Amino acid sequence: MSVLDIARPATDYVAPQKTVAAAAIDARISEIHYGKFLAVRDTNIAIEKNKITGFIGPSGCGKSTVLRSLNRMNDLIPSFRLEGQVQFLGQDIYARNIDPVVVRRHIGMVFQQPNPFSMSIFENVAFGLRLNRYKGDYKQRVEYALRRAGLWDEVKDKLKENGLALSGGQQQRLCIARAIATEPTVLLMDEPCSALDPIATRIIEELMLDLKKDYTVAIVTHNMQQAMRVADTTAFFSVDISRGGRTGFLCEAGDTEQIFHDPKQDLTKRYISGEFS
Amino acid sequence: MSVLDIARPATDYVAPQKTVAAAAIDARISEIHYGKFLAVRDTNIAIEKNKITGFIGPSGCGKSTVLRSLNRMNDLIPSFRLEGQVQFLGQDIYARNIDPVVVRRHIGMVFQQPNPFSMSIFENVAFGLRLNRYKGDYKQRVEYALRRAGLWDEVKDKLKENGLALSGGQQQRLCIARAIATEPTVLLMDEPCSALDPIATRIIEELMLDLKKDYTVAIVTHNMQQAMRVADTTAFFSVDISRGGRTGFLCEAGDTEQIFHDPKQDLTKRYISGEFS
Amino acid sequence: MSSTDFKQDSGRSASRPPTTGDIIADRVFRGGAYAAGALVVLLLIYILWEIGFRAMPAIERYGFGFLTSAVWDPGQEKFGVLAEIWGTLYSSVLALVIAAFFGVGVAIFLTQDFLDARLAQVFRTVIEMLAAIPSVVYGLWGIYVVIPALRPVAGFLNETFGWFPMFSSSFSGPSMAPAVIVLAIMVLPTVAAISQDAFSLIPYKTKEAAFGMGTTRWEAITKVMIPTATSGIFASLVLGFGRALGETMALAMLIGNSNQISWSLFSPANTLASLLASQFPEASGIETQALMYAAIVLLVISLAVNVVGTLIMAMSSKQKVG
Amino acid sequence: QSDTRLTGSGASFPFPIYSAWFKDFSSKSDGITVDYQSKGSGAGIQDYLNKVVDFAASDSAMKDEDIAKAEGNVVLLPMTAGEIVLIYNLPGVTEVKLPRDVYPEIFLGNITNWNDPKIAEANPGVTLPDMPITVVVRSDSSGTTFNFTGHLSAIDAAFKDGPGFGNSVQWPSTDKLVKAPKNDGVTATVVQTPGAIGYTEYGYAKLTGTPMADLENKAGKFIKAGGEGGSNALASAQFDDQMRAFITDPDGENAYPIATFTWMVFPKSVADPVKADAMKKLVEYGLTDGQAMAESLGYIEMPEAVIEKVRTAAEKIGAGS
Amino acid sequence: MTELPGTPDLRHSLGDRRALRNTVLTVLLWVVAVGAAVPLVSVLYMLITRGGARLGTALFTQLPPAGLEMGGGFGNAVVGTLVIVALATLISVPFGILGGVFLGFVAPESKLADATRFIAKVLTGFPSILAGVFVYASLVLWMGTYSALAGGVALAVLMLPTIMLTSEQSIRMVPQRMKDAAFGMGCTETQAMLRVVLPTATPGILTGVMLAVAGAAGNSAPLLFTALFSNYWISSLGEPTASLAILIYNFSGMPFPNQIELAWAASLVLVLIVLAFNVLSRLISARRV
Ligand SMILES: Nc1ncnc2c1ncn2[C@@H]1O[C@H](COP(=O)(O)OP(=O)(O)OP(=O)(O)O)[C@@H](O)[C@H]1O
Ligand SMILES: Nc1ncnc2c1ncn2[C@@H]1O[C@H](COP(=O)(O)OP(=O)(O)OP(=O)(O)O)[C@@H](O)[C@H]1O
Ligand SMILES: [Mg+2]
Ligand SMILES: [Mg+2]
Ligand SMILES: O=P([O-])([O-])[O-]
Repeated sequence: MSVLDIARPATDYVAPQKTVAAAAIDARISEIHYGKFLAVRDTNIAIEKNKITGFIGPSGCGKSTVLRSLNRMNDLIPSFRLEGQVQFLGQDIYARNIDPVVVRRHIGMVFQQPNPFSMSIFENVAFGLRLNRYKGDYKQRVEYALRRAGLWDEVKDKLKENGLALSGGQQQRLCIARAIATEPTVLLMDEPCSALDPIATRIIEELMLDLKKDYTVAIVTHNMQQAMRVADTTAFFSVDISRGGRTGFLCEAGDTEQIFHDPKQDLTKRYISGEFS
Repeated sequence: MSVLDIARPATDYVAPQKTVAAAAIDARISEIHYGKFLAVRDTNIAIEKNKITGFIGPSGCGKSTVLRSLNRMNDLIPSFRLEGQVQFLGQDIYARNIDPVVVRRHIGMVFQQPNPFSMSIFENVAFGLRLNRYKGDYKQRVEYALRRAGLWDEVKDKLKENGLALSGGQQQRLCIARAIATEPTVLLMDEPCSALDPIATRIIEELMLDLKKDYTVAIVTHNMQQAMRVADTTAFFSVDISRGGRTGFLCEAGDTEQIFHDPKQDLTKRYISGEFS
Repeated sequence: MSSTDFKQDSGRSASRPPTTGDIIADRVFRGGAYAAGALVVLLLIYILWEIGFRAMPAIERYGFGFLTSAVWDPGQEKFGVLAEIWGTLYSSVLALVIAAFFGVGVAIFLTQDFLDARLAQVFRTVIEMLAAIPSVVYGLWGIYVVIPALRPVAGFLNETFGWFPMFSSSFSGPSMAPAVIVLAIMVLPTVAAISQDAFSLIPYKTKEAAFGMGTTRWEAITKVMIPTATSGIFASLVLGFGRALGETMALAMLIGNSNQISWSLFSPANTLASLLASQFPEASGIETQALMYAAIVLLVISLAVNVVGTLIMAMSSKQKVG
Repeated sequence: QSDTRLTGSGASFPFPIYSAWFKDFSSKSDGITVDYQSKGSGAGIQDYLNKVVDFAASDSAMKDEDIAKAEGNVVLLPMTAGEIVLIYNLPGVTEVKLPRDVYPEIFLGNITNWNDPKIAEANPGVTLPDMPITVVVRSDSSGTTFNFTGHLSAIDAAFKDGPGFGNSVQWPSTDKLVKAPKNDGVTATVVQTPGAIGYTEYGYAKLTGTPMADLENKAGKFIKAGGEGGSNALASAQFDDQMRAFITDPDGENAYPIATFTWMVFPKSVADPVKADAMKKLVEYGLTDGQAMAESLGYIEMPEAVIEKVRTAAEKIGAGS
Repeated sequence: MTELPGTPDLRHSLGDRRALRNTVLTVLLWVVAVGAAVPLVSVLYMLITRGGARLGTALFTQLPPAGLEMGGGFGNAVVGTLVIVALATLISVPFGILGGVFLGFVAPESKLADATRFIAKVLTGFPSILAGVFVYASLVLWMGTYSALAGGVALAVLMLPTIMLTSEQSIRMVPQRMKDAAFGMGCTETQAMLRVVLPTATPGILTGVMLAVAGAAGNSAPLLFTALFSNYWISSLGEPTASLAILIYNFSGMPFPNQIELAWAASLVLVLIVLAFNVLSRLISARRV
């Protein structure tokens, strides 16, 4: 009944490695540990440029863990340890001489819970610009980011109000505006709609489709419909318990169309059909 | 999609009033307010002696509110206001000269979360006896109550241990023992099993069937199977939003058999069939 | 209550109405609780009345001039507390500046992952212990440790930076500087504790947001954490200020008790609380009334600060931290 | 016999000798204990007027208006006497002479450095450091201050017109003036503060080994503290009907310039006769055994004539008003 | 840096202002934190070396020395401190807990509770010297003597708000379902409070009481005009009474080495007493469920 039993047979399966020319990020992760706990193994995945890559899979299979290791957000967790490589535009971001702070400036992130700063809407969006000591026209840049995030019309008259005073959906769009104000190359989104109502969710989905013209997007979602609606490529993660703990791994990745209508892996098929979750 | 839309047609329906000779409690509630919020309207219900009456209905329809107003537990909420009458053995417990404390001593209550006191098992059960300055043999009475609650064999060797050290299911049976030690007339139970696992639930259901020989029981449950298994009479509550807020009301009450197999009301039928919850 | 009895049912029932004793106990207990609640209100009113009543003649006689004159001369019955107000505010503000620097620093140190949890707990205990040292002990320590230690430093500062008003007089011993240092140490735990609360109230997701934007640890602290915790930090400062205003013994032992107004840290000064401590025992007649007036001044300043602090705390606990 | 406790408070000037007396007396007299708190003369008188003590001690005796406030219910008894000395803290310097025209100026804030020519002139052969003078005075209402400022006012017109005299006076406002409570506080502050000068009872200086300045008397002679100078100064004292006498600037070749009696204040009417009796015993002790201790503790033994007068006056204790 | 070229440079740049500032500020913070701990180390060092030097039984069995006597102790001040604090506790605890019951249980939402809570919070910052002034004016003058009792009342005024607020908090922290259970059994309000809520809240309340006691034990300003001091053992509550805090205040200003040593020793003892109550409060709160 639980996903654990189902996952067992796949223990030794490793998703085929596919090298993509247009990849913004090319991750070849062999293991991720939290302390002694092996959270993720054998996950090779490419995030293609100007596409949306969706991560799906049952709870606890390491989707967030993998996503966060793509911009070294997981460095905040002292027990985190990654074996493998994550290439971002040709550089391994886990190499010795890489400054994770710089990595994060190029690879933006939007989180599950909207998390605007307790400052004005304007300052929220301008935050990254100030951080980067941007010398140009702040107003213009902030307006542009808010427009791209589809929030401009709603907030243009109250830019000085606190960002926390907005509704949940607006807050999440504000976070997106904040993330894109500095024009990062890649945008990582970890279940950005799971705290929102259906209407706000739709707005953000449309926004993502618009954003992919200029950005590369990777999104974790629990909602398969959402993945089908927005993702170009879908990566399905699963979990196995053969090595003691519950270890997540990339089970199958490919065109969204293919994953949902012609999955190659049995596990994928069963997950898609709603057999477990 | 939501229960709100479904509930609307029933706005003016009032369940027929039925006077039951053998009723321990006969409630004729016309309105219950929390402050300005009308939580429950038009609920006439009789709790028959030595029977189990089940309250079912969607979330927020006022099941707990009605149950708690049967022994004036709701008096503890300052904003609570009831219009109507609740007859207990022929006396209106909401009459001026009635002391709610006395009412509660005759109408015991078991709650959703097991809530033993932080004292020994023995003292938990003896609590009501001491409260009532019982003069008889405490040991005998405590043992009897624990036996009735089916807990005696499990705790007879550790009566001095703290009640909180028991498992959830045992704690709930301890609470039942505590409630029946003073031999109240009626026992009100508000989702007594919802915090328990299926095995503990079954034990308590059997216990209820045993208890009804001597007591009158009213039980709120979310679990329709449970109502079918234990209730003699079932009261189905629903909710309507026509008056501004979400107001609960008694939609239909009758023999459990009849309610589940031949519901008179359309709403009941749709709820029973799982159309909303 | 009533003699309600539902006892026509089962003979086994042990249920019975509360005894008269229980009912009386209930009434007495509820009454007692209300009385105890009212007691605090009455206590404050009584304190205000008791002190205010005795201060009345001095208030009538000296009026506002009391606040603007710096003479305390029982012989000629001339009284004014300007110097003491100055000393109280100056010492408290300076102490607060130091305590804010160290206290907020400690709060950041303890909440922003500079230490592992166990060490942080040890360190937190150390800071809390500072609050457990009685005022007189700080006074004693001030006399025998702080003053001698300050002497060479103060001499140097006075000689080198004598043009700067704060160092403009030579150091002789009991004076503003040791008083401020000791006061700062006494206020530090309050500031540190409440600022720590303010920092730990910030949800983790805010920190994540900051790092996600590519901040270094310090950018996260200065650009996000501190601004978000501002109202809590501010409340800690206000409450710390309130504590500093009312502190008596350590100051009376260290400040030199001389009623003059000077910017210099090395000049002796006086505070309202130490004026009370040193003059009250021997005062008579109009001087007592003047001291009661001074007590009112202290009370008003300290109540005002504490009211503001309490209000800010109430507001900041409701604040949106994200 | 039931326990009788006499509670007193006041002058710190005689505290070293009083505490020795009271401890000795309490141990010798069965059932009587005397509990004395040194708070300063002003505070003692105030406690007495507020009726929160049984007796008080003051080295400014009691002003007429205070006697009036007590409705005349007072018996003032000089119990011992002492010199007020100027103690100082000058590293490396142990002998300083201060002329009559110099020390008032120091306390007026007009002379501010130890190497001031006026001080140097009086101290040939002494290397006075270039060090600012920190003046230490009393923060509380004090009989020592009363006598000291009385003396300064007597010898210096500017002082008289400025601070004047009293239990507490308006000292000049300068950065170099520190206030400390009681004789103890002044002594301790001077001891801890290089460059300081302060006034205190001789016993405090003697017991702590603090250097004292030789002061120039009316006759123009520098007198060391602690010798016969004190008794000489008090020899000419004339008591008024309340047994008060202050000598602000004694004549006499060898008189030490600043000396004073110090008083105890007892009530005339005492509710409890046992207490009245205890008070009389206490006075008698002070006049006999007590006087014998005076010199060794740094106080001046009172002349026999004064003792006799006090003994007579003590009869009024508890005799009603 | 914002207009990204094709391949951004992600490397650490040496001499980067940002990294440098990060390091400097981190070092500064360590300095601040260690600096904040220095006074405690210094105080404790002084207490142990100077106070510890005199430690011995004589301190607790003998009376304070007169002016120039050698030796002596402060047994009466230790006893006096404990008596005064005990009195303050006896006075403030019943009112404090009852007030906490009022705020947290009987009528938490009432207007009076709002006023009481607000004033109690404000009174936690009440200048302690004013408590002394107030009790002197209202009690000492009326009784005609300084006394342990007056000292106890003054400290009680300062302890009351703390005890009240911590009691309220611990009473509120008793889970609602416990209170429901009690009322469901037919408890009157008093019975629910005494039989169920208070026993559950006791550790929290005791923690608050201990903290208040610790604060009171070290408090000196209010005793100055209330308990005053005494050179003898306490024989009744209605007479001036010695306390460690006042002894330290008196002796610290004295020029005699013997008294100063005693002041240090008394400080050590006082700090130990205060810490003992603090530790007690921690132990109690650690045992809380
Ligand atoms: N900070 C952490 N420390 C230790 N273990 C962690 C940490 N974060 C996650 N894990 C563990 O790593 C595994 C993967 O977690 P992760 O959050 O990546 O899963 P997920 O697929 O995002 O799940 P969900 O859908 O619930 O968000 C889980 O077993 C989780 O318990
Ligand atoms: N103390 C209260 N104050 C104000 N409103 C309340 C209070 N308790 C319940 N309500 C409201 O009254 C309505 C009925 O609540 P009640 O708890 O009786 O529903 P219920 O049928 O028991 O629901 P559930 O199945 O979720 O337990 C709800 O809208 C609820 O929000
Ligand atoms: Mg996740
Ligand atoms: Mg319910
Ligand atoms: O003896 P005094 O303390 O009053 O100087």
